[in-house]
Amino acid sequence: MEYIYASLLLHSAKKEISEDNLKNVLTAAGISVDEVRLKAVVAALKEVNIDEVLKNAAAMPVAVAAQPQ
Amino acid sequence: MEYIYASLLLHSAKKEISEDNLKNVLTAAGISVDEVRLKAVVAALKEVNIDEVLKNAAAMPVAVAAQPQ
Amino acid sequence: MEYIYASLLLHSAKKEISEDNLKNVLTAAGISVDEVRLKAVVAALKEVNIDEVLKNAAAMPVAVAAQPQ
Amino acid sequence: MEYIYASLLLHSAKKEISEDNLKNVLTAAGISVDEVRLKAVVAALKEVNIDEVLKNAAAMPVAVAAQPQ
Amino acid sequence: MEYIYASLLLHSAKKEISEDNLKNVLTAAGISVDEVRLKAVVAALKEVNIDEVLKNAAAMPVAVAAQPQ
Amino acid sequence: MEYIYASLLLHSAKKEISEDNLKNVLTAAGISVDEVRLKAVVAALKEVNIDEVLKNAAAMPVAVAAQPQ
Amino acid sequence: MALTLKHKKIPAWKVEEVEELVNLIKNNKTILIGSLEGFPSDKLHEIRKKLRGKAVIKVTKNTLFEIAAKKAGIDIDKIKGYLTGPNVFIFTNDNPFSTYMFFENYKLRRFPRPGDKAEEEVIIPAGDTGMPAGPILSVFGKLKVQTRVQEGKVHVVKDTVIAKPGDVIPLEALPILQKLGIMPVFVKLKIKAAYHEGLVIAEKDLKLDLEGYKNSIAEAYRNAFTLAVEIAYPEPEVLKFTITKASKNALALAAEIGYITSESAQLILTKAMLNALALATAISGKVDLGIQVQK
Repeated sequence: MEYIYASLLLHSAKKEISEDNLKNVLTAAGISVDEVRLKAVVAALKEVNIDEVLKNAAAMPVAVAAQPQ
Repeated sequence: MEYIYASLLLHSAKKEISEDNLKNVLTAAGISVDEVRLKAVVAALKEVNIDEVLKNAAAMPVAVAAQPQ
Repeated sequence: MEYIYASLLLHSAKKEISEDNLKNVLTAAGISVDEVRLKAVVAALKEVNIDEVLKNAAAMPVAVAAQPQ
Repeated sequence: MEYIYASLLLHSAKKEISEDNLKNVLTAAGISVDEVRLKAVVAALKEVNIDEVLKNAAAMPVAVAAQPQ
Repeated sequence: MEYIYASLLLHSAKKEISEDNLKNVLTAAGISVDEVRLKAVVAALKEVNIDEVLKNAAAMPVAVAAQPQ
Repeated sequence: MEYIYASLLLHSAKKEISEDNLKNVLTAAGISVDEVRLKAVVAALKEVNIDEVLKNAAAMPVAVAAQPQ
Repeated sequence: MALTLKHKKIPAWKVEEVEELVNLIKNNKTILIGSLEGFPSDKLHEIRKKLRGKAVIKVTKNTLFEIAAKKAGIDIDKIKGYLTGPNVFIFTNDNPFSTYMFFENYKLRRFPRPGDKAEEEVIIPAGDTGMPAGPILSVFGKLKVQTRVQEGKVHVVKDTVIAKPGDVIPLEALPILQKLGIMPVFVKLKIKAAYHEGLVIAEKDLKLDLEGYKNSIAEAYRNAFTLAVEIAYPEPEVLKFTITKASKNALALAAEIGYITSESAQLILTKAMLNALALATAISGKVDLGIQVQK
């Protein structure tokens, strides 16, 4: 999930999810980056409308609401 | 949610969610860090069993799945 | 709901839900306390396993999520 | 959740969710207040329409009750 | 599950789930093939509408999404 | 999903999910292998406890049952 | 001497039949052994017709089959246990499981015998039965079938159900059903075992659990998808779910620590509110909270 958390971090900071930016974040988190995987994730995310997905995910949180403490 | 994504990035990379580590990740994502918020998040997360919370987050989908299409 | 919020505040702070504590909190919130209601709430809550109730509250989301939007 | 319950207490008492008010309530509940967190909560809640959120939450229990056990 | 994974591999590659193809895949995975089982799987899957089963299984992935890490 | 099915085939046969093994299986299924994707999948799977993930997948069927048809 | 004597005893038709069986065994990969016990032999014709070109159906004596099997090189000990009672042998090159499934699913009809249960609704149809009026009228009466006599023949007034599925078919109805050609009882050929390329597959193993296979496929798919989501398999469709998962994890964590942002505020407040409502409901019978708690 690291690549996705890092991508969402960039997204919520309104930065482009580019190979360089993603690499920077992952490296700062102490993760040794796999170049092949990096390219694949960046390419695949280009085809995803992240805002749309997040909106849908956020439509659910009512469920989250009553989580045990 | 940047601070949370950054924290989860560290958590999934099995790194400590310390002020320094969090700051590094946020900075690498081009976010100018708010010290107050940084301290607050790190302090709050110390009291939480993150794995447990994520496991509970996973219990949600039942609800999601039951949603009318 | 003020009496309930105040009770949950005490509960989540791991303080006893006594008449005095509840009165203190309500007063601090600028609420003029109704002694009869105060006694009734404290007495009623003594017979309730609050943690259990909150756990059940957590079981709700299935229902919630199944609601048409 | 203490900060949240205290905020809701103030809200339902029709008091402003200010740093001072929140601090008063929390202190009355015997909670030692973290200034940083206090500021963060007050700031974040300023951007939220609490009445709207409560209205949505209040609409749920009906659904819960109607569900087969 | 080996025979099923191998069958789904063939299916997703749009190859026929025949005895020969299945045997090839299983052998390539280093599995020594049980002829009777092979025949049983091929006969059974001829009677099953795999796409239909996958479509029904696919209605779930939202559920998958929130799995604990 | 071919790469995933092939990986699960190897996993359930208790074979290592190496580039060579995965390539063998995919080729036997008549799939022309994309080296980049092959490397990415093998690298990503190295970081995951597959048995743990599958155990969680098995917890899902409840969700399935709750779905409106 | 003894051998020649023995040979002389074997009638020509038996020798021919054994030869035919040997050929069938050699030219087919699969032999199914079916029991003819209680199976109406006239029904074999229907099966033969149905399987023409795919399988050869042969009724023969177990002893002859045994001799032929030995000649064809089959290890007879493996199948000897099934060579009892009247049997039919089905020779095919098809998949043994598929062939078994054919017999499982192929329902033949027969006339009911005393004590048989109906396997579908038994209906006496309206119209001319062709039966001359006479004592039979009282039988119709017993079955509560309304009749009238027209030109000396029994006419049924309207379609009448005389047995529901699972009911024992009334004894007195049997001759009427015979006359009317109504066959409400199903019969299937019971396959005892299959012999396939040196292996014997018993009946219980021949029966394919299709639901089980469907479940396995669904499970395999779920496993694959879960794994794909987990490793952020770089396919847009998969990543959508990975993102959803990451986002929900983040929201849940934010809610847990009361980290209020515009995204998480609703979630956190809703959680607090739900907790409050649950508690208020728990004590609502005992305390007047001055609010209405919906139950």
